[in-house]
Amino acid sequence: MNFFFEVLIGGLLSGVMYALVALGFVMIYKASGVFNFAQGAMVYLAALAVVGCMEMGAPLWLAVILAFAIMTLFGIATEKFVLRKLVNQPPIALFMATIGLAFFIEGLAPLLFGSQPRALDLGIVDEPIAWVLDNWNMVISKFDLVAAAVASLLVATLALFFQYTRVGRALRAVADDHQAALSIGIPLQHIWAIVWGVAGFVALVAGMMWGARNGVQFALTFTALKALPVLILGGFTSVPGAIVGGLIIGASEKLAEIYIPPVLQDLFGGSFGGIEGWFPYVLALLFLLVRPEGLFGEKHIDRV
Amino acid sequence: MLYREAGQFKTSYTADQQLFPIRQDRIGVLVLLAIAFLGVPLFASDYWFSAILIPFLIFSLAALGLNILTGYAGQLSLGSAAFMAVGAYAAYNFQLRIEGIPILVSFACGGLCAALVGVLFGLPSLRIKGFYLAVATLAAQFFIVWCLTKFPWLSNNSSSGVISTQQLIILGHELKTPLEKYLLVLAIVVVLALAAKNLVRSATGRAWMAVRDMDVAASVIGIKLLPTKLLAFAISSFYCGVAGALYAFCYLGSVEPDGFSLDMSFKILFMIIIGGVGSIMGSFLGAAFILLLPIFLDVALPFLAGLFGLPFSSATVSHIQILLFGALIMFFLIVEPHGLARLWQIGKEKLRLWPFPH
Amino acid sequence: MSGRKIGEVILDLQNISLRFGGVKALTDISFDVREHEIRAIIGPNGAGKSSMLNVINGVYHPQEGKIFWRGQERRKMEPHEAAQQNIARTFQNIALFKGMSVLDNIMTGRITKMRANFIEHALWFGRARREELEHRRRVEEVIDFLEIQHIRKTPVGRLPYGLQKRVELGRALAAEPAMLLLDEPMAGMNVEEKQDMCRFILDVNDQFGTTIVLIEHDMGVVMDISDRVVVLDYGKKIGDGVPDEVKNNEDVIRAYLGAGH
Amino acid sequence: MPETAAWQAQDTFPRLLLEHARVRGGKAAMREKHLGIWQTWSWGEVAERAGALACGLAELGLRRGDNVAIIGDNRPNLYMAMLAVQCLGGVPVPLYQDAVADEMKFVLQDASIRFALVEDQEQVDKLLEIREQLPALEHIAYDDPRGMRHYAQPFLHDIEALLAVGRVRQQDHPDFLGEEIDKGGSDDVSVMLYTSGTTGKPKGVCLTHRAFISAAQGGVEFDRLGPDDEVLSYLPMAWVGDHLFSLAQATVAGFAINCPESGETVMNDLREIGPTYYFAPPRVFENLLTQVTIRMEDASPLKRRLFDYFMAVARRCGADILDGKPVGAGDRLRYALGNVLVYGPLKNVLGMSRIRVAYTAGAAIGPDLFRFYRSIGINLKQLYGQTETCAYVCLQPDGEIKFDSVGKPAPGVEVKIADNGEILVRGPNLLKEYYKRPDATAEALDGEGYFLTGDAGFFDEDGHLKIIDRAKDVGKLGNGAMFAPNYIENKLKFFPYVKEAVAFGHQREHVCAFINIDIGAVGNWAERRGIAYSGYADLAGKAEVGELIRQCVEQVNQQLVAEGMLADSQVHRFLVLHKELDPDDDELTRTRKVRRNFVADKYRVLIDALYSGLDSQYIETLVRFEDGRTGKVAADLRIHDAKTFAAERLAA
Repeated sequence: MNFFFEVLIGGLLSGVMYALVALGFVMIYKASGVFNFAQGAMVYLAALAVVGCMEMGAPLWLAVILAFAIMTLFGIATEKFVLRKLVNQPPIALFMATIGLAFFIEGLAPLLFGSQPRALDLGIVDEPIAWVLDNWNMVISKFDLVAAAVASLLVATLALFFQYTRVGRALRAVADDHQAALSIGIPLQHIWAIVWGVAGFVALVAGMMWGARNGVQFALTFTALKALPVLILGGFTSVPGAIVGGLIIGASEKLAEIYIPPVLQDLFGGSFGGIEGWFPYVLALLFLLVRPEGLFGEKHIDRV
Repeated sequence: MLYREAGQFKTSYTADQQLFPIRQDRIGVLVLLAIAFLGVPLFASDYWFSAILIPFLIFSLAALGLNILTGYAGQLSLGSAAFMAVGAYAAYNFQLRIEGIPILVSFACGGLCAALVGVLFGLPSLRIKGFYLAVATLAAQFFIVWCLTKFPWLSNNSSSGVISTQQLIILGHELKTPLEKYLLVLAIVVVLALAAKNLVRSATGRAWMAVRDMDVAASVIGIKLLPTKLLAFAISSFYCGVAGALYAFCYLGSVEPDGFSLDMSFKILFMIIIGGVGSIMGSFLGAAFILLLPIFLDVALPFLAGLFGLPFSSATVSHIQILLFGALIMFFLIVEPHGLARLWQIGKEKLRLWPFPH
Repeated sequence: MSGRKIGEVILDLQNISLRFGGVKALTDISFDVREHEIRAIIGPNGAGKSSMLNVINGVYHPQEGKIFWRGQERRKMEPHEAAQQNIARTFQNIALFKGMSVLDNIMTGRITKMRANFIEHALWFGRARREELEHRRRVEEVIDFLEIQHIRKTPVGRLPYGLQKRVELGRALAAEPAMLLLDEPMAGMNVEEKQDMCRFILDVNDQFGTTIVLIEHDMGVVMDISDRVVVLDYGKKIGDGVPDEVKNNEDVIRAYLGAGH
Repeated sequence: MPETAAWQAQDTFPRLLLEHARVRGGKAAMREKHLGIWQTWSWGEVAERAGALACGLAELGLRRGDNVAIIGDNRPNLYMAMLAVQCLGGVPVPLYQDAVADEMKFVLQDASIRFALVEDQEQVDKLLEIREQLPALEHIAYDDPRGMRHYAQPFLHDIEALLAVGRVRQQDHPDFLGEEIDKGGSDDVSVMLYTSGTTGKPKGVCLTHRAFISAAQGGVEFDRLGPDDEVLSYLPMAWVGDHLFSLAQATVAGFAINCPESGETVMNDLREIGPTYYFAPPRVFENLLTQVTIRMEDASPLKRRLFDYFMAVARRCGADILDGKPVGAGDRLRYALGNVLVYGPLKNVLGMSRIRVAYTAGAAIGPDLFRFYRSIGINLKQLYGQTETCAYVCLQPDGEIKFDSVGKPAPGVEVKIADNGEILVRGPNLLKEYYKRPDATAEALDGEGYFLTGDAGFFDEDGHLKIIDRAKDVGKLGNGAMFAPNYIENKLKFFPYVKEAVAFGHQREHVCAFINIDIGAVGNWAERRGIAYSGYADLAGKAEVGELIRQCVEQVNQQLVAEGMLADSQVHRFLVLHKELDPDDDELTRTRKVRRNFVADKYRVLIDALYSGLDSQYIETLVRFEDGRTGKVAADLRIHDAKTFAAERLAA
């Protein structure tokens, strides 16, 4: 039973990391209705930017600031040169454009900062928390706990930002009604640019966390892709949904990875590792059949 | 400019609804076919067959499959490569496990298996659309590849799912040379492209397009949405499946599940975006473009780098290639959402209206 | 001059109520439609007129009430099943298939009459080919009827609004419907286009005996061409009868004056 | 083919029809674009249907010598109806289909019409509207049953129903039709065409089978037409040109008549059919050229340069190459290249790729216009004729094309010039008489059997006839100089911007003119200059447009000076009318010729203003809309002065 909880807690903690990526999606989707497939690539870019700057001799704090600047610039440029030109296109075209954007980033990032995998040291050691190990005999990574804390902090910050700043309120208004947003007095395009900036910031945090945990490498983009099922579970428009979805995905994929292969092995023989590679997607697919709008999404009625 | 349509009047619906109603188009297509079947074999080298023409035809077929689903029926899929994998592995297993089954039947069965799997993953399309569906198809992509890797039976117990395809024997004759394989692939692609063209100009195709353009209206005029969408999934996957079988049998000869990666699915998606969503012709143009661009870059970039004396690595080429793909996708979506096929169409219209402007 | 005979009740709606979540769109509405008649539904914006049509052809499913079609109580049905029962419709905001030509749009209207399967289509052989030719002819008759020969092969997206409306009517007509639901067929048209559309509606009703249920804002047109009129306001029925009755109904006058001024 | 004895014996149209049905029964005789495709009737089917319809009409009581009105757009059933009527010895009388009921009334009464075969409900309604005043009218048959369901009148018949009746009768009396056709003779009247007449009431011109067959046959032999030719029939059936070029020549040569789907689709249908033989009045060619010009203005600069370059090549040598005259190798090469790049495609988009022979007649054609078509390789020729001569007097032989003449007398036709300059014609193609108008017949035919055309003209040194004007319109200026208004007007109308022009000057000190701008061409011109306008009247009133027209007028003045004896006819002042001259307002005839006197009367105040030196003049005009309502148009018209040129300076 301890083992089960160990897996569950480990899964939940990595789920927080998924939620971190998913947050970026939700931000952009809420504000501009764009499903930003490139969020994963942005995570990769952000992480690479940090290690890249550090390699060039910048201290961590400076590298983070530089990376943030890069992400913001990039977000604004994306809004200006790509999305603004696609304003009246169907959502599916925008979606495909962000797939293009993802490729663009995946090609650009290594050109700028090199493609070899690198470690990112944030000064947090990835080791079991001794106290937990001693008392409950469970391996819970210190790093995961810190990451979860950072993620929670970020969520709280974003919530405050949305609730109490003028820009935040405008962002929420945009999500509901573009016309209403105009009345707040901030041009829609500024709002979008800000959203992309914030999404870049979220990507930066996620990139640093993931990069520190798994190394900064191309595989980050695949990890980030897991945010998609998270979104489907949580709903595209809900920040709490992203958190809860992330936790569910994180926990369930870890549990599946541990508990399903033995069953299959008994049935078919052979080895069946790597279930976590697809489990979130299939889970999301099944979930879609039951509740297409997601746990926290709004039900959509087709008006004729 | 080349068109002389005056006097080509139709006295029957048969004539008006024929595949290529304009005589010059018919001539053009015949010339093209003659070049493909007779001209190319005379001049092309083995390198051309096995490195360019065969993959071009195979990817055209896969793109055609995806185009049926995405371009005509409006359902986005990110799992084309997985359906190709199903086709490849199914064809392999039919050859392996059924004594004396003709290779073409195996290919068809491979396509059918892919169609079956496609229908399964298409089921959610009743309730979800757009990028929700796209995410659902990602499930197909990852799950199928995992299955093929992990279930040893599917790859005849080979390690990590690698299969080596059987001999290509048609009517007792073994196809060994690249030329023979090229002709086989070409024939299959031509037949399937014709069938696709027929489908999209018939009631089936109109139902797909109706669902794509406005599903509520489609259902109000009597189109059953789910069967229509599932049919699109089935046929699309069938095309991808056959393409996968050809990919394994006629192109590589030996494939592993991981070869049918998400990256390949994206590549096929890019083919239809650049080639033209909702166009048979576009599938071919897009495949040619996406396949030729890297070859072109491989040659051109080092040359350019050499010109300016810059250091250069093959990794750089691949990064630039990825970057360029992404940029091109965005460029096409912004500038010409209907892709090369629309440019082709406009060019044709210009020729028809010449000297008047379009 | 009209030679058509208004027949039995073909569609009977009894106590229909429709809600979206907590919002009541229709409340306890009953009325009937007789065969071959032109039945108008009028009312201020938001009165529930379009919802009413959507109930009739199965896009919306009312929470309460019964629908009788040709004397038989109808179970909950999907739009395509309504189409199979020969109910066709047009939409308030043109719902044409933008990527297709006029001809193909109207051809889709005949989809319920086509039997060939996709394999026959792929081979373009036998029944598939025969059907394409046969139905093309029927579609051409519709094109001829609506006088849109000159735009036959034009993509609908390129057509002006008035012609798009006409094409949409064509698509509905191609199904040879027993009942035709028209949602503001003349909205946004100029006088000449309205006259044409009126003529087509009357011709359809007259030549094919098609029962027509229409929503229209132009009172002149409604009073001119319809046999009976239902008036809705805030999802409730406030009047029902021949045009003259309705015109003098006080509730109706109040609803219109109240809404309009 | 027509030279064989078997064909010589076919001296009426019904006999020709039967012969074609025998010789080439399966070949297409008529087509019509209907329901999206070209529905086709073979000669055999046409003969069968015409025969059956004849029997059906006989069943209704149609007798030899009855006049039968034919009203509608060009449709195979109406052409067949004409043949059917001829089978019975009746006389088809085609009417202009866009005339209103009142205008039709005169002809219907004058010809004592008993039967009318019409196209559709619209025409039936017109007839019913005036039926009270047509005591002779007994039966109306219609081709298109749409909207006719509730017409219960017993005298209304669906043509298909008549055909069925006729087929029954044919079974009962199998010899009846043959006997009726046998009764017909070549001197019977085959058709009666009403001349619209610029003055007075229309007159019915009775033309015999012999006249039309000889005219048709002359044309067929002259241009070597055969059964494989194709012609598009889109001009009013009541016009002699359509009757000759569509029905008569097709029935002689055995080629196919193609009827367009609707008025809106003519250009497209022309392009689909790609006729080999084509006939159109100048205004059609003019409209086409205007469209070409307008559309080329929107083309990319490169393409426009290419077009201009090769059009210059074509102007230089195209016509000569067409005429088979010697042309240098360089030019030939350039022309061949131009043919691939410009002329060929251009002909294709105009639907003229396959044209072997094209004719224009009915009005003078501008030399630039004429040269344009010939230079791109379309064998466009002029002919000259009247309703009274079956539109067949002079033809331009291949290779002997002059831009300002109408060619040589056609085979079998004698032409001579009277002392007063009037052109006189004699031959088998002349009218038999004006219907019930012996006075008019006597006036038109002189003692020697010459027909007085009413046109003034002369033969040049090569024996080509040149037309100056209507003989009666040729007037004199105050100073005694010759004034040929048509001549001036035509020159003006040769500009794409000018749609109509009316010149005044008879017994005045100088010439003044009314101008109608071409809304298409000038509208386009204005748009390119960013001049906004709300409609015709507004556009016509723009100062810039006045200036544009002034340039046109001044160019005409320059040309007139060069012609010596017409130097005094230069236009001194002009104005742009605030409304388009319109047949519905009686300002034009149905064939769109200006009713000069009517216009002069109606706009008297404007003419006075032109000659009294005023700068502008206010006018209010009553107009009739298409639906019959009337309204008023008012405008303050600006009057412009045009520069004139002194003859001496140019001579020097």
